[in-house]
Amino acid sequence: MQVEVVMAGFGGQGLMLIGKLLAEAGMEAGLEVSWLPSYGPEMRGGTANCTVVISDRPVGSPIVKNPRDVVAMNLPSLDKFEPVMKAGGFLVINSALINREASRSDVHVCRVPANEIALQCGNARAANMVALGAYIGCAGILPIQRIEHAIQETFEKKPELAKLNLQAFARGLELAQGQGKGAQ
Amino acid sequence: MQVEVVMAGFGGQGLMLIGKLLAEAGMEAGLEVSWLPSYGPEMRGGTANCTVVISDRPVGSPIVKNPRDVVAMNLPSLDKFEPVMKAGGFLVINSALINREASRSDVHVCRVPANEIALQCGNARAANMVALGAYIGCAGILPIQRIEHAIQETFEKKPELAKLNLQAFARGLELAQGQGKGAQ
Amino acid sequence: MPKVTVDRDGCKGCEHCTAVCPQRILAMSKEINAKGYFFARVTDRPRCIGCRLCAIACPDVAIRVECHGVAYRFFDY
Amino acid sequence: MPKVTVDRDGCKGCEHCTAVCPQRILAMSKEINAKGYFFARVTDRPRCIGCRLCAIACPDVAIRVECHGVAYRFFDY
Amino acid sequence: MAKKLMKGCEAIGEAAIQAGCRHFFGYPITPQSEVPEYLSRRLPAVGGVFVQAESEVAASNMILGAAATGTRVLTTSSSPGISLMSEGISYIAGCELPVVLVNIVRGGPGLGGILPAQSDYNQATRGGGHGDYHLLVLAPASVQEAADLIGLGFDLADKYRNPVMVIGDGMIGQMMEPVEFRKSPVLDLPPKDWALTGARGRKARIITSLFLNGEELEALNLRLKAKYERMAREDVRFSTYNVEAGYDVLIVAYGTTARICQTAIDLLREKGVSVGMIRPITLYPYPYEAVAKAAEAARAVLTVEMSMGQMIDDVKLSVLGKRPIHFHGHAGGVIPTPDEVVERIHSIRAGFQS
Amino acid sequence: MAKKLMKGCEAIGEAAIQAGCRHFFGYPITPQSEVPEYLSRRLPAVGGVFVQAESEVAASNMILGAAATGTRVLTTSSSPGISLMSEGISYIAGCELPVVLVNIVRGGPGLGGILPAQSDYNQATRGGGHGDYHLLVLAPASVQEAADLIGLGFDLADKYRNPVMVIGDGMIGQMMEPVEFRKSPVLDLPPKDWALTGARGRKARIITSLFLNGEELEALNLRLKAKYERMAREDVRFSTYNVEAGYDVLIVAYGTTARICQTAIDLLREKGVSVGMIRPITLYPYPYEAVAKAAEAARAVLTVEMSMGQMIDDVKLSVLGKRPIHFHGHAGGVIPTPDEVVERIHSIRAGFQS
Amino acid sequence: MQTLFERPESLQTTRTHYCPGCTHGIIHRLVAEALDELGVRENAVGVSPVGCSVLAYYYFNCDFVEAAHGRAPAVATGIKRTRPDLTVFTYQGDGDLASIGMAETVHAANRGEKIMVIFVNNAIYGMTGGQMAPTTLPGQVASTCPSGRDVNTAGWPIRVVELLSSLVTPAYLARVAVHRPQYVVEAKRAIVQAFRNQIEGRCYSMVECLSICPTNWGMTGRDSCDWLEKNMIPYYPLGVVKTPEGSSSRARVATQGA
Amino acid sequence: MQTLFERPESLQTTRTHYCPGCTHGIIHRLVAEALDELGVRENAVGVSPVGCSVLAYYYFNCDFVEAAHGRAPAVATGIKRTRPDLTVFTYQGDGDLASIGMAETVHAANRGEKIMVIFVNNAIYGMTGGQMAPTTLPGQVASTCPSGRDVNTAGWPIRVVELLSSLVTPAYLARVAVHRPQYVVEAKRAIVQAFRNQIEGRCYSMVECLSICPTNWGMTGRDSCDWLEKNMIPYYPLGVVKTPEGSSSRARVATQGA
Ligand SMILES: Cc1ncc(C[n+]2csc(CCOP(=O)(O)OP(=O)(O)O)c2C)c(N)n1
Ligand SMILES: Cc1ncc(C[n+]2csc(CCOP(=O)(O)OP(=O)(O)O)c2C)c(N)n1
Ligand code: SF4
Ligand code: SF4
Ligand code: SF4
Ligand code: SF4
Ligand code: SF4
Ligand code: SF4
Ligand SMILES: [Mg+2]
Ligand SMILES: [Mg+2]
Repeated sequence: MQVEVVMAGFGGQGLMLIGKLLAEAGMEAGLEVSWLPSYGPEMRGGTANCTVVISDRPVGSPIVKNPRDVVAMNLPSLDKFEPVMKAGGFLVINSALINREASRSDVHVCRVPANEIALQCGNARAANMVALGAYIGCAGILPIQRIEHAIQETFEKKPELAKLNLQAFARGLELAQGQGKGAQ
Repeated sequence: MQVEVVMAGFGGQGLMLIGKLLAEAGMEAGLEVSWLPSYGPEMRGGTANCTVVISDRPVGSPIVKNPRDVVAMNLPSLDKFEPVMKAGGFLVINSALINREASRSDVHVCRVPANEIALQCGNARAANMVALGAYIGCAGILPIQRIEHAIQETFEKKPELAKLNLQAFARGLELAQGQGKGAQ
Repeated sequence: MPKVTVDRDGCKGCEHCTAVCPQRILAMSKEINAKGYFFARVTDRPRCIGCRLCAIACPDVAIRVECHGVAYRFFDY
Repeated sequence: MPKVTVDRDGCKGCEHCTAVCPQRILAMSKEINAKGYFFARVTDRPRCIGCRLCAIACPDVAIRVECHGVAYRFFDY
Repeated sequence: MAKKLMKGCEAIGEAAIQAGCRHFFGYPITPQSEVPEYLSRRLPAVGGVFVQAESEVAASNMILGAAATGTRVLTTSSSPGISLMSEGISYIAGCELPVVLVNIVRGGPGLGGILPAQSDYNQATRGGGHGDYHLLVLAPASVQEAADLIGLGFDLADKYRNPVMVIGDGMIGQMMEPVEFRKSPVLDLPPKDWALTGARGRKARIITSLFLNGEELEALNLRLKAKYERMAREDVRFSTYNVEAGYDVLIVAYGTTARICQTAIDLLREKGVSVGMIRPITLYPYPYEAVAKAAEAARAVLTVEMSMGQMIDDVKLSVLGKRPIHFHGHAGGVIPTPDEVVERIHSIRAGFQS
Repeated sequence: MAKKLMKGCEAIGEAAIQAGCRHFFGYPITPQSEVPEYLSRRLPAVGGVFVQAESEVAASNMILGAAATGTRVLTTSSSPGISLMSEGISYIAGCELPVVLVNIVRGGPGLGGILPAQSDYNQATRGGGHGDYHLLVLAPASVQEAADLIGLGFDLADKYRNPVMVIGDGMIGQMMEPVEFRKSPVLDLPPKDWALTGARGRKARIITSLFLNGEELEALNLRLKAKYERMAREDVRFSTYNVEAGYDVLIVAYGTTARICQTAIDLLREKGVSVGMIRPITLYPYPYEAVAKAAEAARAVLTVEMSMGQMIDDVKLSVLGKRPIHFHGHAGGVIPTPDEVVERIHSIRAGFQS
Repeated sequence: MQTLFERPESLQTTRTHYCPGCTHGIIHRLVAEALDELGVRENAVGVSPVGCSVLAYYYFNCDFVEAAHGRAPAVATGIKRTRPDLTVFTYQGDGDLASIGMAETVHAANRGEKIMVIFVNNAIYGMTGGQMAPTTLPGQVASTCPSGRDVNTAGWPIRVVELLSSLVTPAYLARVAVHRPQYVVEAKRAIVQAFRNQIEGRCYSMVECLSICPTNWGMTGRDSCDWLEKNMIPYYPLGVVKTPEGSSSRARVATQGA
Repeated sequence: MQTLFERPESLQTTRTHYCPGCTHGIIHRLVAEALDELGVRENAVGVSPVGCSVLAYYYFNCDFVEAAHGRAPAVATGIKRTRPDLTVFTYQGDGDLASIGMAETVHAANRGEKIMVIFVNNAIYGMTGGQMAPTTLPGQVASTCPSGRDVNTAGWPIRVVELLSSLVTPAYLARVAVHRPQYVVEAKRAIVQAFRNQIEGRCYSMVECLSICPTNWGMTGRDSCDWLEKNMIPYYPLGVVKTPEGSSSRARVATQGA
């Protein structure tokens, strides 16, 4: 089993962090993982993305041209990565910033208004956690507690933030599960 | 036919110049020539030497481990180059600064008190020209006029010096011829 | 009368112009532009004195200042 | 009484010492040393005042200054 | 130690600390600035010293000075920065000093770009500075291996009194993977009885690469040569993938590219095609014999590089015309994909039929 | 023009002037300081400009700037100085600018010595700076050829918009031989419609080697590769010696060493032993085919270098295992003697009997 | 309708990659305005550095060449010495100019190259993500001095124009700031003056521009301007430090405009 | 029998390769005397440059390392930062220190490396045969300025200690001369003081020594001394330019000795 997911959006949206949380959770779950960021000047003001590979054998290429799953936090990211997804993959769309529908019909789509929900949770910057929750909710690749643990560890020194992020994560999870896996 | 000659002495004794004159004369005579100096820090305060090759075909190695001829202007030079000369070669010894005899018996030896003769000619610095004259006088490898011409050209702008040097050259020539080629 | 125009999509929302306008007639919009920035806009055009300070402070040359009729040049630039 | 010794083969014949000796008791020899240099030598030892200027000026530390009895130190060095 | 998810650059920094290195001199450059950044935080905490040099030229000479005192020392950079170190590295090699250098290669030539590349292979294995010297060059293919090879690199540098380069690319440097640190030194190392520590109670020591006399300089070069021959005997490292099953094409690739080829090999296996791979870990000394042997079992060899073809010369020198050698490469930060490699293997194998 | 007895370094300077070069930027270093010294006298006299750079780092970037205006420009240095130019040279190659660089090689590594050596072969042909670039490398074996290759070098630099290196050693640089200057340019050259001359009446021009986008940077690299392939087709140069007579040993040597081998071949001929020689004049592009062909006629190949063995890799890449390849070399300024080479040939030939 | 302010011709309409609020943009515009006003656009060659302004060549409408990190003065020397008729300028950051490029800077200034140097001092390495620069202020946090610059191990920040002002050769050395319009006005005068020096055949001019880096300072653009005013200007005093007339008493830029 | 003057212990008895009269020898001796007097020979590491003094390591009786041309301050930084207990000094010529090594010099001084630098300014490249140095005087002939240094193309000579004195960090900057005994006496005080600074934990000290090069100046040793006195001292004024106390008024070295 191997899952590749690209998490993409504006720089500053916290995509790198949720990718890292996913990878950490995978590692704790005893799987092989890799996390690869886009880096360099493309990041400045533009889009940022990272690729996480989770596998039950050593990860070959950590860069993936055709990822199975995509979390798209803004329109340019959706435009860029939707076409290259593998059929049958999971696509999370941040509907707060993307007002078009998915154009692929061979992937599982999950739309969450991540920014709005984050605002509702009391922290506009937690949209990434909502998206992570939504992704785990629909793709279900790792046990929820692993992710929660990873969040807790990361914000160990800021329990306030941990709580907030866990809440946002839970909301995303909920929403995705609500949408069901069969969403096209 | 190929002749290799090493001209060696203290830095400042003008060995480089007489080597160059020899090479120039060779070139003017339509022969192939090369002139190679020792260079770098060895030169400072220490000994200096140059190797001139004159040949009727293109010069292969311009560096010669066993030169045919040697012009030794001081003792260290004689010590260094006498042993490596080819048998049958010509060895000019500046007897003004070297008070030992040649130890090889299979080479033609010509002793000239170059410094003293230069002083007699009115220029202590012309000892090199005396040695050049002696060398040409005994080895006879190039027509005398070629060398004289080269000297004239080199000191074109200082006719005083040209005259002096030519004179020193002539004295060396004379002395060597006086000694005869058979000198052992 | 002076006229200030902000190039909506050229603006990066840095707020330098709003900070320097002596008339305080520049403000950030609530909308975002094509690049995802909240852009500056003129709130009260008639009060503009054409001082050009906003344009001078703009790192993205997103402001243009024109003038109908008499133009005062408050300082050399 | 001061005593100046020149290391004959350590001397490079630069004449710095002869130039600085206040007593003018250093001069260059007419002989050359092992390295081919005319070396400095003391011409009139008794007149030496042990001032060390020659030694201080010698780039090759070829001069040694000693003293029997009372030694005057004209300056700190 | 427990596994930790770490960026390659940070793992490199930590591995150096674990190897007993307490001194870093270097200059920021993408995609490796995380090494100095990490060490500027960590070194003071472990009693070490972090110095941001004014340039890579300075950095390479600072590590020379530091190594001269017998201290373990690290510098890291990326392609243009390594070029600026060429003279310094040649001096370090000539002075026979142990240092570890990291090159997180980016696309070149010139300012190029910052994406992953392997186009400094020639520079690392043959060129760079002037003179007859070689770096011992280690090429990790994962964050874990990067950490391991840093530790090993310090040991090998001390073993040979020779600069060691660990060469990766932006992918290795920027990627996070689980990593676990091993204890170092592992090897039995000679005493540093040449180090400059003040001439107390002993003769003064000199460290230099200047030998004005040709024979003396030749003696240095012969000593270096003997060292390189010893490396070739004792410290050639490589790994293989899918060679047990038999194969008709052998892939030769190192570092990042080898991982991509590994995925390609997996894809091919799924389709019933068996392809073997040999991955040089030491780029110098190069595993000539191992590559030659592995190639014998194949009908053709495919070299895959993120360059226009640099390691291929070493593959040719291994195989010496006995098998056809193909090349697949990209340059400038374009990373070959497993699919491309699969494609290429198919077309090579198609040639067998005819 | 009449023949003149000139030092190699001075002939190089004069040849540059004859080739229309009016600008020199460089830093003194033995054994090539006679080039800047000569040009500091000559250039002002012909309306040119001589600038003593503060370092070789600066010099390499000054020539980049000068070449960017479409001007012919020269720098000269010796081994450590060339190492310092590595980054600059990589930039020049990446910017596709024509310059001529001279390396009068001295013994290395490090400060080494100043005597003749050929130990920068790898640096010149493969390494040096970072990235997938190559210099076109010309290796003269006489003062006359040094002058000729400087002229040709300027033409080739312009033809390919690529840096050209003329590589010699202290022997070539310090030796005097008769020399005659030929007119230049000889080749038909493309217009410099890329030069920075002020954007009067045209679009502004940019000269850069930065391509942040991988595909663009790859495009540059593919363009460079095509250029190198064209060089290999059109501008491989070599010469042979004593090949007509037939030979059982082929010597491969370049530059100074080739002259020594030539003398050795003459000595052998006197003894009735016929040995052939091929002398690469372009070290890059290397005459692989010619060496391969010449080797076919022999039973063994002997590579002679003033290094611990660098060109030998190219000889191996030419011969590809078809003939045994022997090596004779010295390093650090020790010059192989004709007698040694003769000796070596005898022992190789003795092996034939058994 | 009269235009009081618009984009100078020497500036392309290309949008820059600079972060919001980054004053690199202002300095670009000033240079472009100077090229326009002096009518030398078609005669100018710019040299971009390695640093955030590495892509400056896309933004100016004149010939440009990219230099290696720190070597812009050497590249400019190569250009100007071969084509003295061109107006040559470099545009360099503080890491580029004062760290790795120190030797080239001092020597180009000291040889009196007839070039003009725009020196953007933002007290940080912008492009590479906020490492310490030679100009980073004492106590200022950067990614390679996470507890703030410690003058005991990293020394005091280098004041470049003062350093160069101890050289005899250079013609014009000034420091300006661009974080508020009133400073921008003076900055422009200095830049125009520096270009004029070159056009009139005088040698090396440098205008050091104090600039902000909101991204790596970790502040908003507006806070950055305040920070510059409060922290940088006291350490980096503004004014003309050296003029062709040799006066080295610090004068306000304003009094210099010709 | 009392010895008034003899070879210091820190100097080997090896004969130097320096030309007759070359004052490199005097400066060597002064450094050795300072090491002796301060008792740090067994604790010292010297860094030799590339230049005539490249072989300095054969002449001093303490640990030594050879640096690449111009990079001695970087090498010294590497040593001192790893072994702060050692007394570290560089010995560099003007080509080495002020031309190719300018960046390393400025930055080592500015970081306040706790090292001491002996800077031998002989206004020429000695080792390579008399090329122009950054310190060659206007009009002075050298092999790469055969008609004499032209300040219009090569700029004015660099006054290194003055250049560095505009930096805040360095502790001690002085210029001395060694062409006559009375100057040598002052030179020694400065060198001892510079070493003492380091021993006492103070940062960067430089002593610039005006020195002669009879060989490449093409004069006798005695004429060289006169030439130095007449031409160099007026351009390169002697004295202490900066002290740890921060006083930067030029003082005679003599008044500084502690
Ligand atoms: C030789 C070399 N070393 C390092 C780098 C990496 N690098 C690029 S820009 C930069 C510093 C930029 O800072 P600065 O000059 O202050 O410009 P800013 O981005 O702040 O405008 C560095 C270290 C490089 N490209 N080349
Ligand atoms: C990188 C490099 N460039 C150039 C040289 C050649 N070189 C050796 S010493 C020297 C200059 C020496 O002059 P200086 O530093 O003034 O010392 P001096 O000999 O006058 O004491 C030069 C250019 C070198 N060895 N390495
Ligand atoms: S021109 Fe002056 S008054 Fe008008 S908007 Fe701009 S800053 Fe305000
Ligand atoms: S200064 Fe310019 S970029 Fe900034 S907010 Fe105003 S208009 Fe927009
Ligand atoms: S010690 Fe003084 S008096 Fe005696 S020889 Fe030396 S300089 Fe002359
Ligand atoms: S100063 Fe020294 S080297 Fe010079 S002449 Fe006197 S004793 Fe000899
Ligand atoms: S990183 Fe700093 S200097 Fe660079 S563009 Fe952004 S704000 Fe400007
Ligand atoms: S060349 Fe000059 S500096 Fe060098 S040893 Fe001779 S006199 Fe001294
Ligand atoms: Mg900056
Ligand atoms: Mg000097």
